[in-house]
Amino acid sequence: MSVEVGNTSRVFFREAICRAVGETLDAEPNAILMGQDVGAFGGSYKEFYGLFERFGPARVRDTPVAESAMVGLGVGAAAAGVRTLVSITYMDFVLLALDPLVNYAAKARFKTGGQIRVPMVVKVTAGAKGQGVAHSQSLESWLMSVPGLQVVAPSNVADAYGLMRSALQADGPVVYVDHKRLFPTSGLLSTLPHEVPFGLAVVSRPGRNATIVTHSYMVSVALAACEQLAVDGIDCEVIDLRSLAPLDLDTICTSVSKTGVLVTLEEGQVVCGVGAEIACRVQARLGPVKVSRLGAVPAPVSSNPVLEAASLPDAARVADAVRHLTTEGK
Amino acid sequence: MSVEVGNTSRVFFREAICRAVGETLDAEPNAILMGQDVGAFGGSYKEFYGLFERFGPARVRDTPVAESAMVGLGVGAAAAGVRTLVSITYMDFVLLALDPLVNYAAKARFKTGGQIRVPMVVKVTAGAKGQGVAHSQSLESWLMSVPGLQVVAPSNVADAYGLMRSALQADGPVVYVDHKRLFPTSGLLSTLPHEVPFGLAVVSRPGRNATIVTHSYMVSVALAACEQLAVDGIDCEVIDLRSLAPLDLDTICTSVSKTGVLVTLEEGQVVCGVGAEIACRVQARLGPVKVSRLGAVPAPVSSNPVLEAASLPDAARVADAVRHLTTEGK
Amino acid sequence: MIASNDTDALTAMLLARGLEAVLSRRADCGFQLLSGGQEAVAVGVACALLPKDQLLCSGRSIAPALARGLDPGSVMAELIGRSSGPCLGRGGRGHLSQPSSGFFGAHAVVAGNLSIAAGVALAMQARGDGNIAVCLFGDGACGAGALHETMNIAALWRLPLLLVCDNNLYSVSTPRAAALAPQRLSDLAAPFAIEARTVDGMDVRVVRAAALELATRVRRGAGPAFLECISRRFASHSTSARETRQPQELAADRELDPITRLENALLSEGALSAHAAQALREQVRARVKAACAFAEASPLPVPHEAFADVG
Amino acid sequence: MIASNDTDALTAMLLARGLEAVLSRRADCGFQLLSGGQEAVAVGVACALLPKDQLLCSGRSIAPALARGLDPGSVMAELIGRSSGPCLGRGGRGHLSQPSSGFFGAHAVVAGNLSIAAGVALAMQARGDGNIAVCLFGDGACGAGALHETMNIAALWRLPLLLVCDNNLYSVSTPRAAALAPQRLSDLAAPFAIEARTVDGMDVRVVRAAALELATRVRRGAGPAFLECISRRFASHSTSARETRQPQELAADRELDPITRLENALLSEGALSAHAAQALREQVRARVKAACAFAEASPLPVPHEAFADVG
Ligand SMILES: Cc1ncc(C[n+]2csc(CCOP(=O)(O)OP(=O)(O)O)c2C)c(N)n1
Ligand SMILES: Cc1ncc(C[n+]2csc(CCOP(=O)(O)OP(=O)(O)O)c2C)c(N)n1
Ligand SMILES: [Mg+2]
Ligand SMILES: [Mg+2]
Repeated sequence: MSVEVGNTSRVFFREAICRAVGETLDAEPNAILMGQDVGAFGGSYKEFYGLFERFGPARVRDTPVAESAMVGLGVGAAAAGVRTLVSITYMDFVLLALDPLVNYAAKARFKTGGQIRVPMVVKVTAGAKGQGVAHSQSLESWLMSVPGLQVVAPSNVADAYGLMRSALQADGPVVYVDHKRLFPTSGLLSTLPHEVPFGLAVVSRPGRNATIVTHSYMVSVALAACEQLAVDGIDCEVIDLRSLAPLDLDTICTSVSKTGVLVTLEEGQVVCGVGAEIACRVQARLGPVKVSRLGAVPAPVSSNPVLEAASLPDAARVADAVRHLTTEGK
Repeated sequence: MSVEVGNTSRVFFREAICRAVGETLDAEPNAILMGQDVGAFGGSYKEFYGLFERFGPARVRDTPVAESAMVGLGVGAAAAGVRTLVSITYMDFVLLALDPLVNYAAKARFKTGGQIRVPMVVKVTAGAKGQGVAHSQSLESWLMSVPGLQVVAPSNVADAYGLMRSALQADGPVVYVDHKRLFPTSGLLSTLPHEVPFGLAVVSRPGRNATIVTHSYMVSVALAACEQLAVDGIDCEVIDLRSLAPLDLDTICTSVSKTGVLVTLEEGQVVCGVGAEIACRVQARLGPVKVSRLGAVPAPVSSNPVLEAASLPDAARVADAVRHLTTEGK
Repeated sequence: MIASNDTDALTAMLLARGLEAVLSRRADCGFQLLSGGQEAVAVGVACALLPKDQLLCSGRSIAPALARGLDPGSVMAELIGRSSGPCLGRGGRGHLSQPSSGFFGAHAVVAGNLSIAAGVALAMQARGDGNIAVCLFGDGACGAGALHETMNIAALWRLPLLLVCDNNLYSVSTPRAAALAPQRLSDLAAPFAIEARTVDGMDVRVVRAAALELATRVRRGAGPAFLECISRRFASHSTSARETRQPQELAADRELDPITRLENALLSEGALSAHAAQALREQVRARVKAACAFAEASPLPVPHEAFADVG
Repeated sequence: MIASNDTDALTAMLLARGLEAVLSRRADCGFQLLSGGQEAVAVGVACALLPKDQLLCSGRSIAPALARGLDPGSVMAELIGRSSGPCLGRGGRGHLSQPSSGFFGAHAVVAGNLSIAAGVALAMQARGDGNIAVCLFGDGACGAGALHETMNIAALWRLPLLLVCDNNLYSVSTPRAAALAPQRLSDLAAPFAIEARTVDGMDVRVVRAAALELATRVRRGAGPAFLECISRRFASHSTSARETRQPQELAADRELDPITRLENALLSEGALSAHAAQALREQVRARVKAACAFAEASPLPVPHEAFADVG
């Protein structure tokens, strides 16, 4: 799909990623994309569709199922001056590649006194969509705590494109986190090349009574909750982080200082999660505010539709949490 | 060393671990200890010294340098009914073993509907002591966020013994985190077998003006800070968590509701750290309190003594943080 | 089902094929990883196992689970997320498990079950109970370091472990030759002095014979063994995955169908009459029907089970 | 230092030995991982490399760094944590690095540099610059899955990668035979059809010849190669690790000293006079003295560098 609308066109999420990657492979004749089934197959979600035909097998490389070496090669090539994008199908499998990513890539620049930089992007797909206990995890909070790693997570087509463009221009390692449930979505995208800078959150919906801080697929869940809350006259603001490391505390605090109510929402675990960090930093700057942290229940995520739904945050739960906070002490 | 003092004896940290493991190998004729150089060598810190001679090569097994398979075998054997203790030298190397630990062990009971349990303990040594960027990490916060894993971290000889006893009696996977700087320590240990239950923190030092919540080696740093603060008439309480998952919120809240001041202290990263979780949960229960989170600076930990010291919390920094909070608004 | 006769093997393959045919028609239970075309590997290997042996496998686990004797109704129930599945509908596709029946189970992480299986073998060795652990994995798993680490330790410790590579020539869309350098995947066992064979995975009698020979060695305490079975996957990677192979290739694969192959052999050998064969297919159809009815009748789990049995 | 003559090789080995002798005497800079006994492997391999090739190695990196031509003074400075080290004293022992000199560097995670080195080779292939990457690792790394994954991909992609296993027969206290099943570690390359050799790592001429032959193959685009060098570690695992080997074993190892071996050869061949040999040792002693003086004179980093160059 690619319907021109003025100088923007409506594209699918996967097409936004594909365009950003294609533009980079065009601009950097040595840049390499590698991953399982990223070649003729075009990626699990067709997010690399057509790149193999355009750039050939030397630059768009199918790999064996060997996440550790995939990332290790990506790190080594990047450290040696060739930009790499390594596609790891699901975020659960990044657990197999943390040694090269955390023990080497995140530390290379520091430990060599600045001699080595690692301009590599690891793209992973997080979130649950009927795939079961070992294919549904969201581990952003782990990665954002690693000094030396940047972590971004788009929630829509425009950011999927703009953040990938920025990621592929960064001179240090970046983890780009997309989500299974975002691939069916589409949206408008400017036909002109552009970037979405790291470290800038956006207000996805303005509101006066409460602030929901979230990222990735959960942005749409937050917006759905807002619709339910609007009926009760509760007007919520939704902040889409876009970038988890660096984190845009200013935009969050501007909102919370206005609403006085902070709800953090993530699909991953609440314990030591993204929300815990945000709640602490916001209150360190603004002083006490009403806080509620939402995330998955403390259990594995089953592929069973009943159990998966029961274990993940949904609009109703988010709305309840906001109602509870906003009516507290009234 | 083993000086009898009544029915207690003074032993080194490593001896406390060794005794607990030995007692388990005695009690469970099939239980297996495996790890690199745990055999005749007795472990990096001699914490398994003599076990090879007592129990032989079939039950005390030297492994190749293959952390993933080491943990995988430990998980599989435990799942099949043979209790295992897998020794991973440094916590940084657990990054190589997270697939069997997180994707399998932590989920086995849930995904099989309770058919499979994994009575395995993974022992890792965390913390920095001049070993450099890839041998100094403290990743407790990652593991305590994994549903299905229990995580404990002793700060002294008695707990090193008692927590290992409990870990080796648990019917699910446990990560036992000790610390390089604890091995030179010694302390009194009852000569009678006993356990330290999971989920129970202790007050290491009673105090009225502020609560420092910490674990592992940082307990001694907190206590040193208390000495400095006592001089200024600031009386600090120190809570030693001992167990990170499950977490003993009651003991923490009892203290903070008394002092009104919470300082969290860990050697790992502050971002999405243990302290973030504690600060959020304490305030969710008690309402707003003064909070300060202390941990490593957001950078790799160099083996360079100057840089290592600069990147880790020490008594002076802890004391400053407490002073700052307790004098705030006065 | 050790030393089971050919008719039992034929029945087991027909049962898997039949159950999957129903599954592949229903879209309401998410995608499925079908064994169609590869039944001879699962069944042939299962023929070599004793009741207390344990079989572990990849996410492609329907034929293996059935071959190990799990009740088709409970397998169906698990696959469509019902409470009467062995995992109470919580594990679901890719995580079938019933250790009490010698099916330690599936694990959907590629190569993730290799070191786990070695651990199960280690437990058997520690108990000295004479049982063996068998790990069934795909060609894709051969690119993973887990295989190397597991083979080395299993060889060093002489673990009672039989490694069976069900090489269907593809990892999703990636041809085995594009992902793996070795000539034969069984060559990977050579450096560790692990006894290895590569056989035709489309002939259940060949698989069974090789599995029996190697399983016997392993059981004797000779240490691990490696069996590579060359097979064909009839459907795409999963019921939701795009097919990338050419029609000619798929047609040629169908020519090798392990079920018709065994059936024709038995007919021509006079070991099975056309009438008996017909009756057998009828019986299987009836069992599949009953299995589906049982599964359908089973309730879904209740939401609070999302918190159950953690850790 | 490609095609360097024997005297250069002798000098390089003496330099490493001399620098380490000083290091091992000072306790103020933490433990060190010494190359003593294994100098012929590092030096012999370095002899086969061109200036723009890249050498990566394990934490045991002093001889490799010096053999690659790094300034002894800056190496010494890095090892004792001073700012004039190539990593400004931040990397320190186990993480020596100076890519501008073709020494991409050490990494203290066992087997951790294997896939990184393959990546460096991939970058060279992408640029088509004709350079090669060499990864020097210990026998201990051969138990890690990273070797398997790296060999498979390097073979498939024909990467310009030379894998050199410095097999000193131990991983800390664990004898190689207790940790690794293969007869020869070079056998691990066979399944991937990777050209491999096992040679005497105590004879620098033998190592150099084998390294040159394989490096030339790799440079030609023939894909990766694997060289196993059997060596001896004279000291314990690290300057702070307990020695577990018997005195007789250590004494026998000393008999194989690669330095005396080459020196005696050169003397008996008349390629080196006793006087010249003496002069050479004097020169090296002087260089070591100068290196230490330079390092001592260099300042420690300042605390705020703890935050520098992150990411
Ligand atoms: C570690 C890991 N990486 C990637 C995947 C995604 N994935 C699922 S099945 C599969 C193909 C595996 O191929 P093979 O091992 O040959 O088994 P087959 O599907 O052919 O039976 C892949 C790549 C996974 N499940 N685990
Ligand atoms: C992944 C990992 N596990 C364990 C260690 C601890 N360790 C450091 S050196 C070493 C021995 C490695 O032996 P070998 O590879 O033969 O190198 P050698 O020390 O003999 O030169 C070990 C186990 C490590 N650094 N990395
Ligand atoms: Mg396959
Ligand atoms: Mg060695």
